[in-house]
Amino acid sequence: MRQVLARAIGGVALVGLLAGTAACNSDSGSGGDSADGNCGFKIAYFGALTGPAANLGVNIEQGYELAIKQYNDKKGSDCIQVAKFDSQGDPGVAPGVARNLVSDTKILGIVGPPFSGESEAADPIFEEAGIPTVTPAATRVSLSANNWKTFHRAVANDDAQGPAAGNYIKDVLKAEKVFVADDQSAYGAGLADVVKQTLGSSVVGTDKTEGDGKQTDFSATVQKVIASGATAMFYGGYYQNGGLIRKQLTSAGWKGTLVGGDGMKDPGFTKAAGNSAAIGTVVTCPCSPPEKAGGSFVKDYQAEWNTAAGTYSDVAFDAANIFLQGIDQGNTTIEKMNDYLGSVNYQGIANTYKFTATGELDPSLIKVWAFKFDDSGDAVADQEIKTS
Amino acid sequence: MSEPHIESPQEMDDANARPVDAPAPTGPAESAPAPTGPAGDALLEMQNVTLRFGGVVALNDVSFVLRKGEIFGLIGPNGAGKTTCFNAMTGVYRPTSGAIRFQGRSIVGRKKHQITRGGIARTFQNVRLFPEMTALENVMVGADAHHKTSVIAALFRLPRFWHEEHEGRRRSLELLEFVGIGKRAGDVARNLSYGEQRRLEIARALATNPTLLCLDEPAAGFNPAEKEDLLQLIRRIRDTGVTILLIEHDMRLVMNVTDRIVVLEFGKKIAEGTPAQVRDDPKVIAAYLGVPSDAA
Amino acid sequence: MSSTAATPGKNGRRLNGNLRGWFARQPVWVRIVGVLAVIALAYLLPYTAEIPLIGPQIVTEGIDWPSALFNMSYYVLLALGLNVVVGYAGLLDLGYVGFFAVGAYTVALLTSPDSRLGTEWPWLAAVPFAIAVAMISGLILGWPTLRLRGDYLAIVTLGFAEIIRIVAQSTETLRGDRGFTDIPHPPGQQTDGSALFGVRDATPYYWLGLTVIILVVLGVRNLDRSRVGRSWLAIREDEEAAEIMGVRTIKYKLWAFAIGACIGGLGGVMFAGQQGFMNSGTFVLQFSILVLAGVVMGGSGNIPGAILGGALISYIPDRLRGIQDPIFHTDLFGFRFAIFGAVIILIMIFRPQGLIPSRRRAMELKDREKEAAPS
Amino acid sequence: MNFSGLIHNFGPLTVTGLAQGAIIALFALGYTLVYGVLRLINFAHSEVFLLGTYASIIVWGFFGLDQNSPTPGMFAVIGLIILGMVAAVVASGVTAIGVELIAYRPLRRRNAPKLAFLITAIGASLAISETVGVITGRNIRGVPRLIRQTDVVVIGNTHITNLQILIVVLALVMMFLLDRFINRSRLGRGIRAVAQNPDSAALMGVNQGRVISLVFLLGGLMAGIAAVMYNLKIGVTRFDAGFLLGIEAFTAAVLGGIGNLRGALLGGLLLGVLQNYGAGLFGTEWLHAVSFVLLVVILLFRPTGLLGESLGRARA
Repeated sequence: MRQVLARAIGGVALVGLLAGTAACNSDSGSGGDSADGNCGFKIAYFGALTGPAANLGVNIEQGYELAIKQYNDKKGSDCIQVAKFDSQGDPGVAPGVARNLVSDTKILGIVGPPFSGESEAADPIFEEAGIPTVTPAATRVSLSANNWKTFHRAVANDDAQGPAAGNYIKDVLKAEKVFVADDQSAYGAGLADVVKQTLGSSVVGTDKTEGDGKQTDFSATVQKVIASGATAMFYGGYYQNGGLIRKQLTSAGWKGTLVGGDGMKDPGFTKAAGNSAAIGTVVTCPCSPPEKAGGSFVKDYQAEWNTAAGTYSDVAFDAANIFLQGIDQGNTTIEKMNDYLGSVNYQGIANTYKFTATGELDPSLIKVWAFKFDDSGDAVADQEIKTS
Repeated sequence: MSEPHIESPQEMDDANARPVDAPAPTGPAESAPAPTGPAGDALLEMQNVTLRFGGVVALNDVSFVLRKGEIFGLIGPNGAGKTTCFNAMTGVYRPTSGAIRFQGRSIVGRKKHQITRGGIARTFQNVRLFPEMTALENVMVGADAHHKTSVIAALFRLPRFWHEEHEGRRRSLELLEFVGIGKRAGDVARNLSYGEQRRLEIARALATNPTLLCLDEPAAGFNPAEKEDLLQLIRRIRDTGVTILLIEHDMRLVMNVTDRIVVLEFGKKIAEGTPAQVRDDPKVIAAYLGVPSDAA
Repeated sequence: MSSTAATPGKNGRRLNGNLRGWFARQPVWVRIVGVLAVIALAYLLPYTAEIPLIGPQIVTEGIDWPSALFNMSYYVLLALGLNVVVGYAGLLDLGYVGFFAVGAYTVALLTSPDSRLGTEWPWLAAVPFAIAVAMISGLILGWPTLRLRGDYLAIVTLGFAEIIRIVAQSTETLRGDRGFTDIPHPPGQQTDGSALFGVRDATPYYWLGLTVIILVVLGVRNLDRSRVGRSWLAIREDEEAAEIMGVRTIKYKLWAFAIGACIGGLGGVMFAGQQGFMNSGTFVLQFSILVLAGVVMGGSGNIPGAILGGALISYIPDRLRGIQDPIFHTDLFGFRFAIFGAVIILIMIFRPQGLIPSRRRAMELKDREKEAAPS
Repeated sequence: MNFSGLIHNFGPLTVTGLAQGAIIALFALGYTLVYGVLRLINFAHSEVFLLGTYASIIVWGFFGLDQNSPTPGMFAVIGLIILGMVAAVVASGVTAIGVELIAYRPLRRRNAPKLAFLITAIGASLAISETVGVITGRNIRGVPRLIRQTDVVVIGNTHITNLQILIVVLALVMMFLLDRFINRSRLGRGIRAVAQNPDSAALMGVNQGRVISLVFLLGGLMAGIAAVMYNLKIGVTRFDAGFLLGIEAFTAAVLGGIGNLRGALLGGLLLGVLQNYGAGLFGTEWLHAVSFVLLVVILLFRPTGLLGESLGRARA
């Protein structure tokens, strides 16, 4: 600790005079072996690793890093390097970090940015630098309308998932009174708006909460849900809030079903809610159950990170693998990589990936599944839902 | 933040027991203008001013008139309401009833800074300078009272800024010289000696270009030599055309320098007149009998 | 760089024995050259990495260096503005980020195609409006609240910033987390015809920020060395005595608020112009608190102190990115705010008057320490 | 605006608000105590609370309980809650005194300006909560379900649960004990003396340093109790839980009149209830905005809060 402090104080003393004694540059890596012609490059992760949204970012980063580790293990060398860039999920921080990223010429592709806000701020920089991105999580519809050539989205956008969630509530749960709330994030509010449209007059009440990490006490919302007499609730938001709402709903004696989007498909949901309260909660996800694709992702992830795969971990794993396949096919410049992405057709663990001209996932490939939390706290595939 | 000193009006109850003439005891000579000294028209009129704090009457129907160009003494034993009277004049307190007119216009309810700009300046019983500012800066704050430089003019250094800043500085240094601490202009106020701080306060008050200067016990804590200097200073200030209202405990000083005196006791005026008249007034003697140290 | 310093008022102070004292005693031309040299060096900061040996130690690693410099520049702007409010006028403002938000949102509303107004002005045209709106918001906040005493004012300003954040987050017009896209950048072209203020290189933004800082410093300094500054100081020292000496206290406190708000708004304007995109997530309360910490850490009531403090609160966390601790070789950047918190405590314990205190504060503190000594 | 919703749900919103407000009030006591004596906003008090929430969860963890465990039997629950409170109170108390020793005392020795205290407080708050954030991976930590909420009183659509009653009663009891302590005990007299006039208190032989430590300790104790109640009610904690609730607690303290113990209680309960009315009327997203607007309005009419400040005259 003393050294840490000493270093920090050195940083303060700064502006030239003492900084020389203070900083110790992290090693920028071994450079890779050039024996194999396609080695020595980097695939970057760009997204939150610290800050209030770090938990979501870390899920994605670990999926991405697992893919690269497995690739390198197969090659038997540190062929492709991991390069992590922490945007803190904050659009205010993202541009500086993005400019730092683009100065690294070894980077052939970026997994990220996970959030729509930081995508808006950072993607123009990647676009100008020409580095292709595959976002595993940014679902804002308008992102693909910017004519960015380097933008690719490995998940369905809000327009696809929302109706599916609405249909599930209508057709499967057959709920006549539905309460819809969201966390006012671009993601959550976007999803909730589509759900409201789909459900129409069966929405008996709405509310908005603060974002993940900004609120823990949802008693006001819980109160409203109970008062509305709803038998189902849709929450557009992420798993921490979702789990807390579920827990507080249950303790307040509400017996209805909570439905959420893919942002709630995370082990953190049951951590917040507790397994018993979480049972029966439905989350929709524009992804296929991993066991369908076979492979050992779920097990490998657990083994590598000592925690279960979370929201978007699988998509990030796929996104990284798409780039790695591109490198295997000899696309070792950013231009070639971008062209490759334009024509790729990759069978991953969560989905099959094929991008349209605007970088969206090919609509014909989008499948939305419903998952249900069981008594051991896992989200188990329930059924595929129709998206329209 | 220290509250302005309020003289404790505890013994107020006794006041009723004491027979006091119902109409203010204005001596026969007082109805005529300019009884003594180089005095002119009325400058400040206190008219039946009463001031209550809750149930306590700090000033009870006090009336007197200050005339242009005189040195006017306001005396009385502790708790008589001198400083309260002062605070009412300078806008710190608002009278419960009665009128205060300065140069013919009512100043009741005016803001403190408006009253200052109107021409009444004061010092404080317990010195209240801006301790971390230099002596010069302290005086310049006073000088700023009649400056018109706007924030915009200061921001863009418009001609008026240069003119007033220069003028204010010259005048302030002059005033520091005038009160005799010109050499300390660059020193921070808190580092000045007690006597110097008292003088600085006077310079700061003078810098507002007052018509009426109110001095609240300016000689408190002074030795005889310093008191003599102060006496000279007060006369010199009067000679520049400023009317002076003086609150003082030291009878000798008051008798020496003032043209007229009003005596307060328990919030009531008990006497008014020239020093000689007041000195011989039995009521005043009675009021001061119990407090020999003040009369020393 | 006015000539006022040549008078006894400035020279009479005891300044011996430190760099600043030495500097203040130099002839005017030496001081002018010195200041110009510092400014020139500041403009060259983006090339710090070129300095052998020392350079690479200074520049940030996890974040692009010119971007880090630009970030510092708007933090410095905010610190300068807050310094007027807290340092000069002595008003504790915990919600300063509110004005930053007002400035940024006004720009966004006037320029972004997402805005309901549909004006889509260029950035430059929106600047005066944004500053004016920020200033008005300062007056609106100040008018009813400035009569409150210190700590009550603090909580009210904090509430004001929270209300602004909540309004930004929860109203359709301000678009909440969805934010505003395509906010135009400042105008200008490079010789080859490409935009001067592009997206890849942050250096021009930093230069723009630095230029604005210099103008703001000049302005604030002009105010400080005028009746305005004297009035602020007098209010801080003894508000009632100041008023009795003819200082219009409410007016000058309102001006301090308005000027602080203007500068904060200007920070927001710069931020929006560089960013291109912004949403409600930026304007969190911690931001104000950080800026306040910067001002006090640097030296409240002193322009160089505010500049240093503002730069540090941006630089320290950025510099801690990409550094590994020597024992476990884990990246320290997760700890950077924890370390930062500890650094704040240390600085305040060892230099409670700030890193570059104003001369007055330094003296005052010495006196207070003496007073404290016997007990 | 949803007036009918507010009127229809008036009872439930009031009950929810009171339970919320009781926790806020206990939390607010820490701000008020320290302010009353030192005229200092103890910004790090939120972290005092935070460590209390973690301490109780960790202790419950020793018994193998986590968020998935079934609710134990009644006597076990009582024992566990008491143990959790002891742990939280110890953790919070130690943190409070630690913050005082590390961040404030050195400054007080040097008679540093008031603003410096505020900044070290901010530094301490940042350091503690961020360290917790790093250690916990910024993830939430679930609380075992020790109390299964059941309705005890039902009036119309107003359901009052056992937990809500527990929280409000416990808060009132703690308030009462604290009030007694400050007003009746010898140590309490010392606190009041220092609050009224530190200099003359010192002259009269009151050990100022000890009084200050005591004040921090008392604030910590109250925060510890509040932390356990928070855990039971919310069911989860997180590295920034203290900061979020701290802003509300501080607002409550100011609302009631900072430095005034009964003011903190009144401010807390009022804030909790009015926030919920606001949420009912405008939507939950305006919950905090409502409380701040309220604060501004009240301060404009009563510039020192509802009950005025002064710990010294707490008796009045």
